[in-house]
Amino acid sequence: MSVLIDGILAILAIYLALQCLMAQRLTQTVFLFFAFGLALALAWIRLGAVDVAIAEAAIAAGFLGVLLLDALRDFSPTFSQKQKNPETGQNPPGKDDNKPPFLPRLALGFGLGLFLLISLEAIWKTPEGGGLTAASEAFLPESGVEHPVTAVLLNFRAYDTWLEIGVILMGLLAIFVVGGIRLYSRPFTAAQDPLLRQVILFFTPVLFLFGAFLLYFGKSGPGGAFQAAVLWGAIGILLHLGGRPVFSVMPRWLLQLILTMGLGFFLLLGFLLMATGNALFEYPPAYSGIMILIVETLAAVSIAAALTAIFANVNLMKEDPNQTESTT
Amino acid sequence: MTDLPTSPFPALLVGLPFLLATLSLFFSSKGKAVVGLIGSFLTALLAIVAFVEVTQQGTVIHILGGWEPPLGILLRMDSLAAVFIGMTALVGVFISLYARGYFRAQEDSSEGFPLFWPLWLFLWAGLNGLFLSNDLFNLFVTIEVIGICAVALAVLSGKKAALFAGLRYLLAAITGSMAYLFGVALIYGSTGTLDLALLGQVLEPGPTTTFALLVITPGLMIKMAGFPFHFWLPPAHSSAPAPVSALLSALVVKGAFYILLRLWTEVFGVSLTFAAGQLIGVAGAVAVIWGSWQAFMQTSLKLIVAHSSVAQLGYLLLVFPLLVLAPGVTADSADWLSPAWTAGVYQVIAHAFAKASFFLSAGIIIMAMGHDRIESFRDLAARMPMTVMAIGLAGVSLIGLPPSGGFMAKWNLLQGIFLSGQWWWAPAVLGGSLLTASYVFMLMRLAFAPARKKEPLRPVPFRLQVFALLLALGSFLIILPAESLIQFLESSQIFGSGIESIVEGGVYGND
Amino acid sequence: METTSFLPLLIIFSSLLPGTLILMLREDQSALRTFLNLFGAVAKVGLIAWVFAGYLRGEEYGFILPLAPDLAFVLRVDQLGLFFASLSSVLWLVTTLYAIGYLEGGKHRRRFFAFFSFCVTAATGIALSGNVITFFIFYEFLTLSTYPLVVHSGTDKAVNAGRTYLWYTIGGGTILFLGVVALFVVAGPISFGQTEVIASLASVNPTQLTIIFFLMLTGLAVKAAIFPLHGWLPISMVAPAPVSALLHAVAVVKAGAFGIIRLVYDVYGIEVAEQLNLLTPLAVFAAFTIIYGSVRALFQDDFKKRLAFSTVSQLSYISLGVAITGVLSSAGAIVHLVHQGIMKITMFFAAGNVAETYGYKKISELDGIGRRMPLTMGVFTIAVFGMIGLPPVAGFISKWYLGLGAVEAGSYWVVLVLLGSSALNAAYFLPIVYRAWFCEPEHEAAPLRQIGRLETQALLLIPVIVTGILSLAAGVFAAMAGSPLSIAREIAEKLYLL
Amino acid sequence: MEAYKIYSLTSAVLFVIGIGGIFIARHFIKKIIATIIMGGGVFLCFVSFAERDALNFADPVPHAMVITGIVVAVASAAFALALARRIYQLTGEESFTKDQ
Repeated sequence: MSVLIDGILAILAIYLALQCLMAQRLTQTVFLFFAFGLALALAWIRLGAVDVAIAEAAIAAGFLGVLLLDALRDFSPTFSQKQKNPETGQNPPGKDDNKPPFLPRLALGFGLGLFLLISLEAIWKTPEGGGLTAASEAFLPESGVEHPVTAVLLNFRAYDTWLEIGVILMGLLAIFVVGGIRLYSRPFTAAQDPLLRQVILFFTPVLFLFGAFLLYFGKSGPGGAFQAAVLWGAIGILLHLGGRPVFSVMPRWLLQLILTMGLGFFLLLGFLLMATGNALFEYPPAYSGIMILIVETLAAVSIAAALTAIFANVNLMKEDPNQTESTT
Repeated sequence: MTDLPTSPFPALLVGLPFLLATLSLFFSSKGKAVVGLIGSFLTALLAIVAFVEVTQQGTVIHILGGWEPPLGILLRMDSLAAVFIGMTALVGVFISLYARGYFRAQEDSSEGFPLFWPLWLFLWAGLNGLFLSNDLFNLFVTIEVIGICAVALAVLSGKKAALFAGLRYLLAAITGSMAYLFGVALIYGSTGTLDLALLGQVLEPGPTTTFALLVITPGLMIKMAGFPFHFWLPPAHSSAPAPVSALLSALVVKGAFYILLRLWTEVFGVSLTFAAGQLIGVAGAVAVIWGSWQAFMQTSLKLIVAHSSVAQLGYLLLVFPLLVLAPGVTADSADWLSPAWTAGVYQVIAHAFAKASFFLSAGIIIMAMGHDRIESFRDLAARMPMTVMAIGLAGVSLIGLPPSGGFMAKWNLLQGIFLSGQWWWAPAVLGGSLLTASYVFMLMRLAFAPARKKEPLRPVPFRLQVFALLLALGSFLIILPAESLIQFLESSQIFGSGIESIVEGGVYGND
Repeated sequence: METTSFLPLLIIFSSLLPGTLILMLREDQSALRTFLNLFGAVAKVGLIAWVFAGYLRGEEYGFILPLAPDLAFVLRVDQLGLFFASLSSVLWLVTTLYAIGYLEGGKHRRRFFAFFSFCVTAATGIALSGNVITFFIFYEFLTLSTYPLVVHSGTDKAVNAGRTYLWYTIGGGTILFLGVVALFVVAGPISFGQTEVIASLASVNPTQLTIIFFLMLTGLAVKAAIFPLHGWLPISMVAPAPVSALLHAVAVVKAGAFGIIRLVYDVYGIEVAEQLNLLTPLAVFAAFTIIYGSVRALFQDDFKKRLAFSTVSQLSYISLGVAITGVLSSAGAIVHLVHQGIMKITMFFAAGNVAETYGYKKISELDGIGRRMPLTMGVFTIAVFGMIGLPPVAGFISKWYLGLGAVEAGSYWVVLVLLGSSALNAAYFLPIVYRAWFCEPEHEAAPLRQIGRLETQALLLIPVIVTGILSLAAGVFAAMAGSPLSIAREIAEKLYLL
Repeated sequence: MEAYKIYSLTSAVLFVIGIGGIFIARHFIKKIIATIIMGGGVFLCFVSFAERDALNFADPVPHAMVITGIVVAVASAAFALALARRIYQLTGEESFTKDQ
């Protein structure tokens, strides 16, 4: 029975992935992508990875999905009408190159098929390496938290996590490079749409509380900084869409502080620990619990702010595309 | 490995530029530049101190979080990493100095340019992290740090060509890192460890290992623009601002090469066949010839230099067939391993200096002429003697003429080729040199030719020309400490090691 | 092994440093530039004289800078090297004087004199190299530092000549590189004079050694302008006269010929070279080049081009002498290194003087020039007699020894080649002399330059007279101790004693 | 067959679909989504191995790596999306054309 469910889920995910890439309309692609994300999240749950499921649903399907939806406001809705000559509206002669030539496609298909067969064999025959479950279990009591995933993320392999928080900030900087810094360009006005106002009024506290819950209970169960951050980021996105872009009323230094404090505190704490003779991110066992909680909280706020800023900046690219036109 | 001496430097080498990059975000445009410049100096200074530490202590480690591998992550700074970090520091400081002057002199400075500084410091932290990393997954995170920063820097100008090139670069980079990560997943699944040193002991040959090798190698070759995955490099490197082109070509692509080198020699030895090495060698040989030929055919300076990078990276790939030993040959009896390693390291360093100088000179010329079409180069030797000299010297190093660092690389490469009996790579090495000479001297010939009509030149800050020339000279000076450098490198366990390949047909191990 | 001395390094730096400093000067600081130039040139001659004296006292000078394991930068003083270094440094001093006068008021003099110094640095570096690698390094350095001089005038013709020059020399350099690496791989690092290394390998892998020999020989033959690799030399004559002097006498072609001498005598050793039968092809090509160059020279009306083909021909005497075994022919080859240099530089200076003073570049324009420029054409005539091989000018000595050596070795065909070449030399040089002295000028031309009381500017005249006297003296005093011939004989005798 | 095997085999299929998408799909958005699908495959592989290696709980290290990986992949994808939108605004192009 359970194999059946797993099989159906696997086939569903594959089907959705294929459909998503083959859809004729951009809207279909994006919605199928949402669906694909949810199917994957279900797969994570079936595999006992609740943390991953929340992260997938919240970040990959949720946040990226919202970004993709927002991108739909640009781009033409279908894929067929590109390459039109703006004057005549006709396809230029000989430029019907929506599809690559047949032979390379055949070769590519053949190559991918072969690759798939080899990869299936490789996976089928993968020896059981045993993983690091036992090691994690053995050291879990010393980590200061009860949930093994949190222990790995914020203690055993905190270095990776710290770099990854940095990657989000770098992504934001990269988007600033592409579109200019637009966070401050939208005026702070009340939402015109009464429904949206109600939604904001209702969801802001709910999302905040739920995020805080995930953050705090990440210590002992599924949840943690990233999952909380996405929920809090969702608040920022809602407020932004509702005409209350929080960043435009915020002094610059405060925004800078919020964006960098997760990363900065994490690192400064690490340096401080080094100054006391430990390695980087080596928490003294007595304080590891509280230190991890502080790091997580600050990181969650920073990530939430960064996600909001990413969305807001990309969203505002559409509103005033000519702002940085002078550079082109 | 955990009984090696512990040192705080590996952690600081990643942490310090990271912290400074974060700090610079709090400053205005001008403040960012100042913090960025000071940060570059501090990071370089730290790198040099750490380098000295390694020369005295030998390999040092830093056990992050106090958790030993396989559960935790360990930073390992051996002499090979120290040399790469030192190279990044030296080239990086010059690029920073140049960038300060370059961006200040840009008339059409837009708000995007100040972000150069935090991104560049993050990139630097990522590079240091990559060279120090000893963990498969951590390597993935560092190459992502490097990838995002590199693409963001490449699109700094905001011009259309740069955006297209940047998106292509980004998609290629993501594809490459995902392929790499797939390999990591399989290796983790089959061994339960991510630590390179441990993997070298426990990894068993078999279809899974072979497949992991099969996805990781092309994944990293995409990142290092190895033929045939070089397509993204010329547009991306040529459309970026000059200091960015310099650091992309001189440093960023070397990161992926470094991982590939480490993984092949430290981890994947059990699964490598002689043929695999030959295959990479063929890619390298084709890259050398094809890239040089393409460079020769271009009509704008930055495209010439960018295509030249493809060729020069090809030389790095030619090291691999020498490292994979034919069945029956043991590493002890293979006397070409040391020349091959020396060739690889020297090619990396010499190319870093020479290519940085080349791109910075191109930036100076663009600043002066407003464009870099080479038909306008006539009489440039008289009008911009220092820059032409820098290009000439950098070109000589790329060709591999003595007494440049490039010569050291080609000399050792050819020596390795002959000693190993794989003479068939020699035509590619020499042919590449000749083609390189063709495009370098095509530039020189134009620069010395009389001008029919002289375009007015805008003034360029003198120091920019000095920095470019110093880097070009650097590609010669690096030959001086060669003997002590090689001795130092030999203290690394990995340097001079060979891959004792398994017998053909035994790819699938024991089944 | 031997005492480390910085003197050889100092000799190198005596021109490298002035060159670098000149590059940093401004274009208009000509007084300082001239001072640096002459200081470097005089210092170099002085240093070499000092070292030579020390060497004769039996002191050894060596400088070793290890670059990598088994790869060392070695400068060492031996007699052959000093011989070549003396030639280069003395002729450089003369040429520098000449160039200062020749280029007065010209453009880009900073660049010119800087690279001029680099060229001579490379030439002395080649002379003092202690091993194959160091030789190769300076050999390539010479290629690169000559290029800006060849294209100095910046005309399309010069730039094209520069391109041809590079194609030949870089191509040759690549082949030489291949040979050097292969030699390193087969025999390890070889110092000059360590012929026992190759000797011990000669019976083990003769084929490889033969291939390597011809690879290196091909690379060197490009600079030594041996047919069919001589194409760059006549084309490069578009460069200014001091550069031609440099190419034809001081540095470039000499580097090639010197390299061949080193390769045969100090790397492979005569015995191995004979044993593997490596020298016959060299002799054949050299002999053919001698005749070919002379025949081509016959048909040139352009003064400098005729001289250039003459160089192609004359230079191969050296290779021919190397290719014939025997003390006498070796001495002839080595001494011709100097004799050809001083005679050919005299000729190029003379041609430059005529071209600079009256603008005549073709031989057909030279009618009666001897009466207007008696000193210039006088020494030119001396050089011509030397080239033909008439006693007592220097060229006679070389040819005499080569001929004797050929007879000694039993290669009578070489004597025929020498005689034929002398006849051809006479055929293409004597008409110039005849025109200059015995033909009436078609019209009186005014000098292009302010020449004062002398027939041309002093700085142009003095060098040519000096070199002219030198080429006479080298012949007249050949029998005296300390003459080029006596040194060359000593070197050759040492070679065959070993 | 254990459940994890279904998913680990699926991971290879998703990975291949992703690669194919990157090569074949022309629209920027589809290419970006293809990278995410590729990533999804890789992550599925990790997590399936984690389930295989479960003792009292599933192996937490792959879970942590996947969470990190998802965040990294999304940051890259968001950047790519911004680039694509910028290109569209400036040129009206939705895919790579031959001359770029």
